[in-house]
Amino acid sequence: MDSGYIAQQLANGLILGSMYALVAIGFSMIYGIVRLINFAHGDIVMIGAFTTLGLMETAGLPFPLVAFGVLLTGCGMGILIERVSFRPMRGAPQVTGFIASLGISIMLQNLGILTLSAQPRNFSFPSYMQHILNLGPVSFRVVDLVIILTAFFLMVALIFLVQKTKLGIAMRATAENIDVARLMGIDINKTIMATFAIGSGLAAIAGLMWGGKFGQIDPLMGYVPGLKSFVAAVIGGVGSIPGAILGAFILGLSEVLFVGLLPPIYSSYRDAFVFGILIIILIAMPNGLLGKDIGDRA
Amino acid sequence: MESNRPRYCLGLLIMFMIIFSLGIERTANDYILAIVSFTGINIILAISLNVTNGFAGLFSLGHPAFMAIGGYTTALLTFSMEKKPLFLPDLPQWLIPVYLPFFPSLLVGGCFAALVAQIVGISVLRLKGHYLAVATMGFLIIVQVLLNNADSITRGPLGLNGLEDFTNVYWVAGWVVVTIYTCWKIKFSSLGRSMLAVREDSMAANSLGVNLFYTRNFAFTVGAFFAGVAGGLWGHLITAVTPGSFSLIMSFNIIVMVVVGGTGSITGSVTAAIIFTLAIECFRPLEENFGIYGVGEIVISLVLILILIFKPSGMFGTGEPNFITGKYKPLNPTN
Amino acid sequence: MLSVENIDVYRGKTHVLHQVDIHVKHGEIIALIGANGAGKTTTLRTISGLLNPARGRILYAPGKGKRQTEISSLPPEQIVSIGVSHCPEGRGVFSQLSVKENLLVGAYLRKDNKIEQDIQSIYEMFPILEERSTQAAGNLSGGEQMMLALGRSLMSRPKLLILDEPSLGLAPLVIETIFNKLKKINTEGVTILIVEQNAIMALELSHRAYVLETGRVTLFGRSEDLALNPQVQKAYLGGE
Amino acid sequence: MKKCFMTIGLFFMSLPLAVPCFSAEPIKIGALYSLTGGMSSIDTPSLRGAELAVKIINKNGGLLDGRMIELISVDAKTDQKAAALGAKKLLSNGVIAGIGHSDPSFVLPSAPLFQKKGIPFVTSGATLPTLPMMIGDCLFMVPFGDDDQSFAIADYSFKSLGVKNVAIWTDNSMDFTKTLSKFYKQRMTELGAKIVLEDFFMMGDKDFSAQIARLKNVSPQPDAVFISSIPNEAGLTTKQLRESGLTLPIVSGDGFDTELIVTVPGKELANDVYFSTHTYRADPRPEVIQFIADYEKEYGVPPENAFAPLGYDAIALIADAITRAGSAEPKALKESLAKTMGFKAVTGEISYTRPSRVPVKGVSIISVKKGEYNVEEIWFPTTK
Repeated sequence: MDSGYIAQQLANGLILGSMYALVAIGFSMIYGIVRLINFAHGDIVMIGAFTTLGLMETAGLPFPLVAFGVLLTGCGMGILIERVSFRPMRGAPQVTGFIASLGISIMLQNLGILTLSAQPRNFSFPSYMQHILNLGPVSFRVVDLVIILTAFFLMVALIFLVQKTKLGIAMRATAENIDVARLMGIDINKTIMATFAIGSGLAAIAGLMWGGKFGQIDPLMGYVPGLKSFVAAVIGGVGSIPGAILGAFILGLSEVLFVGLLPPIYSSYRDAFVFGILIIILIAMPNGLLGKDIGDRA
Repeated sequence: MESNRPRYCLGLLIMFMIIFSLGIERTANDYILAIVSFTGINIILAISLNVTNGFAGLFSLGHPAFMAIGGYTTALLTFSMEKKPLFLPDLPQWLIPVYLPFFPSLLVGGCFAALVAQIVGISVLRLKGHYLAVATMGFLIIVQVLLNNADSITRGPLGLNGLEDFTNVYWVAGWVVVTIYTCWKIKFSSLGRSMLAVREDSMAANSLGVNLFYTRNFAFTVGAFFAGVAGGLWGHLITAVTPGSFSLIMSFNIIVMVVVGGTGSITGSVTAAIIFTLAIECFRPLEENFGIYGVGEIVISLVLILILIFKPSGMFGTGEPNFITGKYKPLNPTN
Repeated sequence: MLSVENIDVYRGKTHVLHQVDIHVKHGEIIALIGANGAGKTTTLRTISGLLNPARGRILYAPGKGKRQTEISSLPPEQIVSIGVSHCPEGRGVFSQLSVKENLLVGAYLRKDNKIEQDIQSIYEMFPILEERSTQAAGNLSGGEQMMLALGRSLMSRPKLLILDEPSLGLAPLVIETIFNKLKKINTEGVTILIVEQNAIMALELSHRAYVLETGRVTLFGRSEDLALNPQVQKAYLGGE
Repeated sequence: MKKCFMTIGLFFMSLPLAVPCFSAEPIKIGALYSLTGGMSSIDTPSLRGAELAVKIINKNGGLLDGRMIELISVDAKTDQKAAALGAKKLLSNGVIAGIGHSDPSFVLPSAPLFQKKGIPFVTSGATLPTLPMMIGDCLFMVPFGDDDQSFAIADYSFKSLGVKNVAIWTDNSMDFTKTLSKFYKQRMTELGAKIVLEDFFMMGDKDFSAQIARLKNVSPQPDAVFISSIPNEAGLTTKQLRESGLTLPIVSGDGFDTELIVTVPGKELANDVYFSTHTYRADPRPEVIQFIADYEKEYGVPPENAFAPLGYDAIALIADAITRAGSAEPKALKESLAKTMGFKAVTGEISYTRPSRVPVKGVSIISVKKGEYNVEEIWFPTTK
């Protein structure tokens, strides 16, 4: 096992981590503001991927327009789901929303199979995205680079949004104490809706990237990214955006290294390993690595 | 003062079960009988999850994991010694001569599931709310992965098949009665009241001398025991167990029954399990005639969400209807 | 300025307020005193729109001589926008936000360009806040948090300031500072409705007061008179 | 939705046709496929194939002097419980035969119920060679066994591709893929090749970068990699292997028989892929051409994968047996099915001459070069 091999595995982990990060950020934002584990978040990834396919191949729009359309669709779906399902449940016990999101997830998947058929479809990015780049012993593709840069850019943009803008401050205030936020004149419905819109928009963009990277999409594709990015968010500390990103990279790296460094037969224990980490982190440090203590976990 | 009404109702239930089982066994075809058996198994699953989820407020998604443990254990125990070397050539030596009849196998399966629940409970029951939900979901996935990979015992993804079809309406009816009786007793015992106290306000309960850990672990274990038994019944009804069957979807389905019936209500779980199982079968003709497969799942998810919005306490809330308890006030005025 | 007319409020199924009737005139300081659980906080939360009265109504006029309008069913953000600022019980500063961000949240609905200027005047009022302006509010001491909460409530330029137990858990010296500031704020034209368990201080500060017992107004009148009332003395002032 | 309208439309259109047929009782055949859940991408085409076969037979006047076939379809929902319940439902409906399933996990809970009632069950897609033994004399397989397809591609990779060192990737979450690898390994070792690396993944995995890095790092470098997967991972693995710069031949079984191995990586990268499959793809036999034309006409798309003709064959096989038996009684049908010799199915000739009752069937070796499919050879089992 030489250093080139390890460098390649590290790069693989980084790329996978960026993919998870794109989904985990939105997940964590939504959790942060309404304490909701939104299981349907992964299915927004699926919707984003299919929207990309529709806009790119059927409507034949240029790529930047496609990305914009996907972002809008994601935002719209987020707003819709929040408005019709989660808002009426606000104030109910935490698990209520969680069960509802499971229901929404199953509904979206079955609607997907019903309208789009269960057949996996190929999904091709423009060919310049597939170009291979070599950096010493490490090789990766343009699309990988795009994914890392997008994740990085969105991370910076989001941190700016949350830290510096009025909406961001309102979001943080609402996350901390809904009642007091209302007393300050914050329209929490709008704030929560904005959070869902942003988080879901990101997930839809993640769907675009996911499809571009793996080249194949199907109506059940959201399950894995949803689950994994959720684990990532918990590792980093749900509610914290930098935490979600850190968690995503840790998860991506450890997953790849788990498969890459252990004897091959352990590869099929990958998911057991991922969820093992999850349980250990939940028990040992319930606030995750960067999360804040909000006293409702353990 | 305790009313005698529940005792009469139990008597009625047993009588009804005997007459119903005898009647249906003689008249209905295999398909109807299988639906009836699945309904019974779903009742057991819903009630037992309700002990964990409803009485003690421990939101667990790991119920199918305990079913799987019970199902596999029972399957291995009832597998005839002649068939074992053929089906499972790599089975550890000491397991080959182990054989038990159906009923003790079920008990062992249930107990084994309960034992695992004890061990898992020690670590995860410290968590609350949806953090517990997520940890138990992780547990479910881990169990699935292990079953998939422990080829020598579980035959991997293919699972164990060719089990004897021991499960029939009588067995199921019997276990339904046992489950209802046990869980009813628990609910109205002092332990049940401590569970409820833990669920409503764990800090207050703790300060009143309720041992949080013991109470939670007990609820979790009882739930796991019946899930294990249900797994055994399930396996011997289908005559096969595979890792893929005990999935998150199954977890979701059981939760739907609990939530729709009313988290904490035994009557609710029974009613919802019956409605749910029958509804799924009723959607079949619709799906088959129009080629719109998956509509059943969509409708069920939709109903669930509507219930969560408009009647979050489910059909029966946490209580039991007065005509069974013989009381004229709701038992749990909190809801 | 504010008329609470015979409101009944429920929390879940519990009937918390019965026929509560409170009137606040422009420029007054009104105190609401009573034991724990008497319904003081509920009254304030109903006024600011977090709770809705089942019966009765709440009227409000944003200034002297302005027409009163009903605000019983308005959401909190609209009530803030017409000049009612509620500084909640336990101060409720956003501990993850910096001191300055807390003040900015207070000015959330304002669109004018004088926000910076107002922040400066809050800093003048409480210089310690300026020193700590970039720190997370959670790291402030209790007294500093109260100053911040008060400053934050002033940032919306309220006409009516509602305060819920500002003295809770604070050192006497800090309480004095705060109460002095309140007097000053009042003289600058802000009407104040204050809930206090510390009846002595409340009656000293206020012009008029209401006594709330188990969800009902049992006594009201000028503060000096109430302070001499034997019933009040016995129950709230520790007198014989 | 389109399908829904079509079904309604067909229903009304067939009303006038159906009237004269009321005199003859229809022949009921049950179909058990997972139309929802993870298996649906494989099972749905099979059902469509079967429905097409039924439609064509009925259009040509049905069987046994005008008796129509009535296909009763039940969704197995990628769920064993639903599979078992579905089987019971079909049996209660009085079917004379059942078809279905592309994976043994679902055959195992349903087929024994047919066996118990002595009603034949024809699996259109499950390739586990021990199935007939495990279930009994009522189970018939349309496809070849995994042993045959593994032996075929092993022989081809050793003899024609000159593979002496091979790496094996296995999807460890499915029985089918594990069995396939087992037989491939067995044959390659017998032939004298060396297994230099065995690696694993799970169904649903999307990222194979770790496995690829390990493959690049293994010494000696393999001459080919055998990937045992179902269609969902076939395109993904091919794409990622090729994009990482590896050009070694990729070999596999019928899990790779999908358009995805070309569409996902793109034509340029879909190169040097070889798989063994049902003699159907790129095969010029008239049955195949006719089937593809009929399928396109009926559904507007070409057959999604080889499971479509397999579903078609399951019905055709039963229809043939009914005709030969001159009866639609389950017992006669079963005996007649067991005697099937040289039946010209779309996926190759079927004869049940082996004691194991796995059909003796040709296996196509398909090569993919720059996105073009080519039949390299047809392999026949040498053992009886």
